[in-house]
Amino acid sequence: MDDALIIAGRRFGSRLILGTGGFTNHEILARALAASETEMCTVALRRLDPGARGSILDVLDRAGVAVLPNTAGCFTARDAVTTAHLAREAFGTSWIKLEVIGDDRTLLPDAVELLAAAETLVDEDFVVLPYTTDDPVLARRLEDVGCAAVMPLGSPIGSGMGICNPYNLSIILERAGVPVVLDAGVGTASDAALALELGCDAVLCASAISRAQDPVAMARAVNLAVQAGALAGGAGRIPRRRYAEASTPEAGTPVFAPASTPAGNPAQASA
Amino acid sequence: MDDALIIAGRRFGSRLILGTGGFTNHEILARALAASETEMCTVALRRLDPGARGSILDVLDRAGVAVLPNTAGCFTARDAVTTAHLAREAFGTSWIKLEVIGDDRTLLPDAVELLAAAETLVDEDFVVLPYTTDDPVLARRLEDVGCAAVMPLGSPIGSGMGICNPYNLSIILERAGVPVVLDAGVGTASDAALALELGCDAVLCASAISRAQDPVAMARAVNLAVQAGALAGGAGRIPRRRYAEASTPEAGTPVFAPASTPAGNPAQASA
Amino acid sequence: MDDALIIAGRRFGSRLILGTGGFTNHEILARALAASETEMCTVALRRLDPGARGSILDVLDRAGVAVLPNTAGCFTARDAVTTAHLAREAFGTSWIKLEVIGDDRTLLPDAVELLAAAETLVDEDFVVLPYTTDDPVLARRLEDVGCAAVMPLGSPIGSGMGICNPYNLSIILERAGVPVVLDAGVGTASDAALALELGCDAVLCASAISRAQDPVAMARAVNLAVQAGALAGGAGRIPRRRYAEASTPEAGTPVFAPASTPAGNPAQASA
Amino acid sequence: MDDALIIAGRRFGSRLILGTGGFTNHEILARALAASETEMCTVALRRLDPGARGSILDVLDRAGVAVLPNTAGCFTARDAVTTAHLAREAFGTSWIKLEVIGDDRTLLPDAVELLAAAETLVDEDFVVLPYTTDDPVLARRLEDVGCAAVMPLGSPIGSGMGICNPYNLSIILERAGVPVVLDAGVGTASDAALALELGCDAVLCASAISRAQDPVAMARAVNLAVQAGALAGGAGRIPRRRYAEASTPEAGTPVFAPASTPAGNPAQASA
Amino acid sequence: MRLMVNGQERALPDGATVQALVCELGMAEGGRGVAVAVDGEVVPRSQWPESALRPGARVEVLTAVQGG
Amino acid sequence: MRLMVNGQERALPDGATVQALVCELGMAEGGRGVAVAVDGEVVPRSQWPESALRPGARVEVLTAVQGG
Amino acid sequence: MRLMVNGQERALPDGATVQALVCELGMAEGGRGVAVAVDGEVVPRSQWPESALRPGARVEVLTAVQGG
Amino acid sequence: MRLMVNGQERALPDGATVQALVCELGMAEGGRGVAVAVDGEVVPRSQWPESALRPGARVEVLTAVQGG
Repeated sequence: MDDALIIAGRRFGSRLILGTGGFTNHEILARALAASETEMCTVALRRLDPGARGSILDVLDRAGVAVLPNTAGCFTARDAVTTAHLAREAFGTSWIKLEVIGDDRTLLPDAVELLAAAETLVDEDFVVLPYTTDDPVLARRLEDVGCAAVMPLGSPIGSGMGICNPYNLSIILERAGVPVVLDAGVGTASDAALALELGCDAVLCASAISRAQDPVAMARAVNLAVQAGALAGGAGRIPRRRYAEASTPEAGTPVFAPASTPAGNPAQASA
Repeated sequence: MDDALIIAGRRFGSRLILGTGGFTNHEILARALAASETEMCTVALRRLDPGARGSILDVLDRAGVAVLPNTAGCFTARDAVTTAHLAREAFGTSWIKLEVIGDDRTLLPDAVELLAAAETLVDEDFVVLPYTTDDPVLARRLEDVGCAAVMPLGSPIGSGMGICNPYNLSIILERAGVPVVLDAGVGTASDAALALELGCDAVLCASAISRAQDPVAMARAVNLAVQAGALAGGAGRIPRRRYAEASTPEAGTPVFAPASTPAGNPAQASA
Repeated sequence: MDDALIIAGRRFGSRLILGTGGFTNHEILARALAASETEMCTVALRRLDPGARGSILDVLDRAGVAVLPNTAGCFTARDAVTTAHLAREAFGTSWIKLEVIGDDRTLLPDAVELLAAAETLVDEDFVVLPYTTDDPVLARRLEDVGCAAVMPLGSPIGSGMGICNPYNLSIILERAGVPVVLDAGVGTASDAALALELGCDAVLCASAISRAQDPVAMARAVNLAVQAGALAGGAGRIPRRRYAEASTPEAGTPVFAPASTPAGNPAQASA
Repeated sequence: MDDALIIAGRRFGSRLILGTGGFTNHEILARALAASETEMCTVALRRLDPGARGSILDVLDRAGVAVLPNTAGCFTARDAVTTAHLAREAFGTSWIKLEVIGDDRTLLPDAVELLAAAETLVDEDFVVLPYTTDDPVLARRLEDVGCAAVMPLGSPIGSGMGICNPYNLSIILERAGVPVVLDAGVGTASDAALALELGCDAVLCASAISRAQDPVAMARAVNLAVQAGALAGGAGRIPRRRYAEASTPEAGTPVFAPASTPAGNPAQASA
Repeated sequence: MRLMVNGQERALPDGATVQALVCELGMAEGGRGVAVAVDGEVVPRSQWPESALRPGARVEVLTAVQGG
Repeated sequence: MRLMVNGQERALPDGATVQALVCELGMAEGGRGVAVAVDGEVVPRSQWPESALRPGARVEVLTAVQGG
Repeated sequence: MRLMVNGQERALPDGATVQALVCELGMAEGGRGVAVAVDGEVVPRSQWPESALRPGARVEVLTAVQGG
Repeated sequence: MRLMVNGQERALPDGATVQALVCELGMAEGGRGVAVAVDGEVVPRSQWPESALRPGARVEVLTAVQGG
C-alpha cells in the first residue's frame, strides 16, 4: 500500500482522519492533533454561541490540517443538503462528510435519504464522503452516484465495538472503486490496525481518541496502529492454518537417549 | 504502561521479541531485525552442519540483540533440561525459552512435562521463560515454581490464528505477578496490538514476520503495532456501548423548517 | 414465547418456514417437509417448461402447507411488483416474500428498490414479507410502510455463515412491532436455535436443509432446534459471568487432613 | 450419529447428562429431570445435615436415572481419590466424575493433580470421567491413562459463556478415542446444539438448566437442542461460502421489459 | 402470426387467445400455479378466454417451481 | 421588528441586514466559519450587506464547533 | 469420649462404633448414600458395626447432595 | 575407534578428545555457539581438551541455528 491516501485527487500523508468531537477543550485537541499526525479533521455547524471563546478553526489552522465539515444531526436529505450549502459558505470548501441519520439511539444512517442527498450534492459539485452502513449494495450505489469515497461504519458512533461485521466490510472493499474509510466504531488501536489490514484506505476516528482517559496517548496509539495496519496489509500475511508450522527446523534435532522419548510420546505415536 | 519491558531485572526497550525461525536467509533476517527494533531474539540448537556458512550468532551480535535459546523439539522434561544445559554451554547465558511439546501436529505444550522441567531449571538458576498453553492454572503454577515470565500461546505455532481464547488470556493477565509474553499465534500486526491492549507485557513473534511475503515490512508493522497496543492499553480506552454516543453535540442543532422533520422521523418518534 | 407464530393474523404451529429451493427431487422434498413439520413453504415463478413432470404445488398440497410465493431474481421494484401480481394470479394468495436483489454474487437486497416495492405492494393489499438486510433503520422503514413482518438476513443466501452480525439483529428485534423472521444464512441447527434465542419469531431456511447431505435428517434437526431456541429464549437464560459459579455447594465440604491442602493451594492463596 | 451414547460399554438413550446442582428444590429437579429425558445425573458428597429432609437419591431413583458422583471441591489428587472411595461406598458405583480444581474463582482444573488422580483411580478400576480443560494434549493424556471419557470445559462452571475456544475442542474431538462430553460453560440451548454439531458425544449441563428462570422449560430446550445437534452433526451440513448460492434457479427467469433492468444493474454490470 | 413466448419465437393462428396458448402448452384446465404476462402486463386468468394475442407480442407463461 | 434568531425571538431595527445581525452577534469581520440561513434558505456571505431581514423571519446563524 | 464429627466436637460413650454414630445421626438403616471416613481413611459400610471410634478421632459422615 | 557423531558412525584415532573432534568438524577456536553431549551428558567447554572419547560413544555436537 502506497504511503499516501488520495481522495478526489487530493493527497494525504496520513491515513487517519480525526473527528474533533468529544475533546474536553481546544488545548487537548491541539495536542492530540499533533500526536495523531492527521491531515484532515471533521467539524460541525451549530448555532452561534456569542459566549463561546476561541474558534476550533484557529486550532485546525495552526495545525495546518484540512477541514471536513459534517452534516451531523440531519435526519432528512433536505436538511443535509441545506447544511452542506451552509458549510460551503462557512468554510469555503466543497468537501462534505455526509451524515443522514435514521435513528437517534444508534445514529445509524438512513439508506434512502442518504443516497438521495448524495446524488443531489454530487450534482452540485460537492466532494461527497458519505457516512454509510456496512451494506455492500448501498456502498456501491453511493459510489455509482459519484461519491468521492465511501465511509462504512464498523459499529455505531461512539460504541467502541470495533468492526461488528468484517464480512460485509470485506465485500465492500472487494468491489469498491473509490477509497473506503472506516467511519465509526473504532474503540482502540487494534480496531484501526485491523481495518487497514482488511484493506480500508483510512480510518476516521473521534470518540476512541477524544474520550479516552488519555486522548493524546490514544491519538499516538491510533496513529501508529494505522501505519502498522497499512504496512501489514501490504506485506502479505501468513495464511491461517489449522495445524502448527514449526518455526524451528526438525532436521538436526539431537537424540540424547532412547529412554528420553517414552512410548506414550506423540512424536512416536504419529511416526 | 512504562516504555520498558523488564524480565528478571533486565530492561528491554522493545516489547517485541523476535523468533528467528523461518527467515529465508541471514540478510533478510538482519534487515527484519533492524525494522523490528527488537532487543532479544530466540535461537535453537541443532546438529552441527559443517557445510553451513555463516553463523546466526554473528547476525545477532551485529544487531546487538540478546540471545534467547529455546528447547524446541523436546517432548520430555529430561530432553528439555539437557538442551538447556547445552544452550548454557553454547551461548553462555542462563536464559532459556522452555518448550516441551506434547503433540507434533499442533506443537502444543505438555503441561506436566513443562512444569517438571521448569521446576528443575529454576532450581539450577536458569532464567526460565516457558512457552505454555493458555491455561490460567498452569500459568500460575509456572510462576509459583519461579519462572521469570510466562509465555502463553494465542494459537498454535505458525498457525496465524491470533488469540483464540482472549478470556483465558485475560484471566492469566489478571493473576500474573511476572511478565506475560504472548508467544505463538500472531498472524499479523493487529493481533500483536490486541495482545498488548489486553495487558500482555510483550509479544514473541516468528512466523508472522519471517514467513510474510515481505518480512521486513511486516517486522516494521509488528513493531509499530506493539507500540500502538502498549500505548492504547495504557490510555484508558472508551467502554463498549450498545447504543451510539454522539461525537457531535445535539445542542445548537439548527431547525430549517418544520417540514424538514417528517412525522416518521425517529427523532420525533422517540422524543 | 407462545407456541404459535402469528403473521398478519394467521396462526402457524411451527416457527420454521421452509424454502423449497435446492431439493434434488419432489420425493425428498416431501419427506423433508414432513420431518420439518413446517406449515408454510416458499415457491418461485419461472417460465413454464412443458417437459417438467409433476408440480411442486401438488407436493405442498399433499403436505397441507401454505404457499408463500417469492420474487426471487428481481433486481428492480418494478419487476418485483409485476412478479407479485403474477404470483397472486398463479397461487390465489396475496402473501408475497418480497426479494429485490442488488448484487448477483452476494444476492444482497437493494434497500431503495426494496422499500419502494414494499410500499407499492402494501398499497395493493398484499401481505408483504420482505427479505432485507440486517440494517435496523431499513427494517423499521419496512415496518412503517406496512409490511406484515421483516425478514432480515443472517448472512448471504446459501452461504451457511449463520448470523454474521448478532448486534444488528438484536437492535432490529428490540424495535420491531411485527414478527421478525431470520431469512438466509442458516447453515446448521444451532444457527436456527440461536436466532430464536435472540428473539426472532421464526426462521426461514432453504439451502441448509435442501443441500445438506441428508436433507431429511437436517429438516428434523432444524425443526428441533427452532423449538429448542424458542423454549430457551423464553426460559430466562443464566447471565454470562466472568467467573465461575459453583454448581456444587461449598458448605459441608469435608476436610480429610491438613496435609491434603498444600501451601500452594489457590483456595488458601486467595482466602 | 447413532442415537445411543456408549460410555464404558454402558448404553444411554440420551446425550444429555444433567448436573443436579443449583435447583431450588427436589420438586423442580424432578420435573426438570423428566423434561430433560436424561439417563444420568451427577451428585456430590457433603457433610450429613441431620436437618435435611428428603434425599436426592430418592428423586433420582424415582426417575430411574443413573447416579454419577463427583469430586467437586477437591484441590488435590489425594482429596479427590479419597472422595472417590467414599462415593463408591455411598452409592455402590465405581463411576466417578473426577474434578480436581486449581483455582477457586474460575474453578478451572489443575492439569497435574487431575492426571495423577485419574491414573490412581483407573488403577483401582474406577470408571473415570474427568472434568478437564480444553487442552488437547491433556485430554489425550487422560485417555492414555485409561479414562472412560474426557469432559473438557467450554468455559468456566456456571459462567454461561458457551464454548470459548471451538478450535481446541475440535482438536480434542479429532484425536479422541473415547467419548467426549462437553462439561461446563453451556449457557443456553444453542450452545448445546453447537457442541454436538462439532462432534461431542454428549453434554453435561447443570447451571444453565437449574438456574434458568424456568428450569423445566430450559431442560426441555436443552434436551431438544442436544437431539438437534446430534442429528445436524450427522446430516452433513452445507459448507460455509463467501458468496451466495441461489436457492431459486436462475434458469427460466422471465423478462418483462428491457426498461426493467436499468444500466446500473449489477446483474448487467457483472454480466 | 409470430410472437415471442418465454423468450422464443413461436407461430400461432391469427387471433389466438391466451387461453389457447396456455392449453397448447399443455396446461391442465384451471391451470393452477400458472400466470401469464403479455408485454409486461399481467393477464388475469378470468380474461384468458377473451384476450386475443397480437403479432409480435412478448408473452411470459410462468409456473410454480422450487425456490427461495 | 421582531424575528426568530437561532430559535429565540429577537428585536432588530426595521430593515436590518444579515450583515448587521451577524456583527451584532459579535462576529469578527470576515466572520470565517459562520453561515446564515433565512427561512431555510442559505444567504451567501457576499449578499449579507444587501439582504434585509423581514419581520418574523426565522434566521439561523451558525458557526464551527467540534464535531464527529 | 470426645471426638470431632463433621468438624464439630461431639461426645460419645466410650467404645462407640461408627454404626452407632451413624444411627445417632438419624440415618435410615442401610443408610444408602452415606459414607464415613475416620482420620482420613474410608470405613467400608460392612465394617461399621465392628469399627470402634477412638477419642479425638476426626470423623467425616457424608451424604448425597445436589451437585455439579 | 568408531563412535556415533550426530547420529552417524565415524572413525577417530583412539583416545581422541572432544576438543579434537570439534576441531576436526571445523569449529573456529573458542567455537562460540557450539555445545557437546556424550552419551546424553553435557561436556562443559572447559573439559573438552581432557575428556577422551570412548569407542561406541554417542556424541552430539550442536550449534546455533535459526529457531522460533
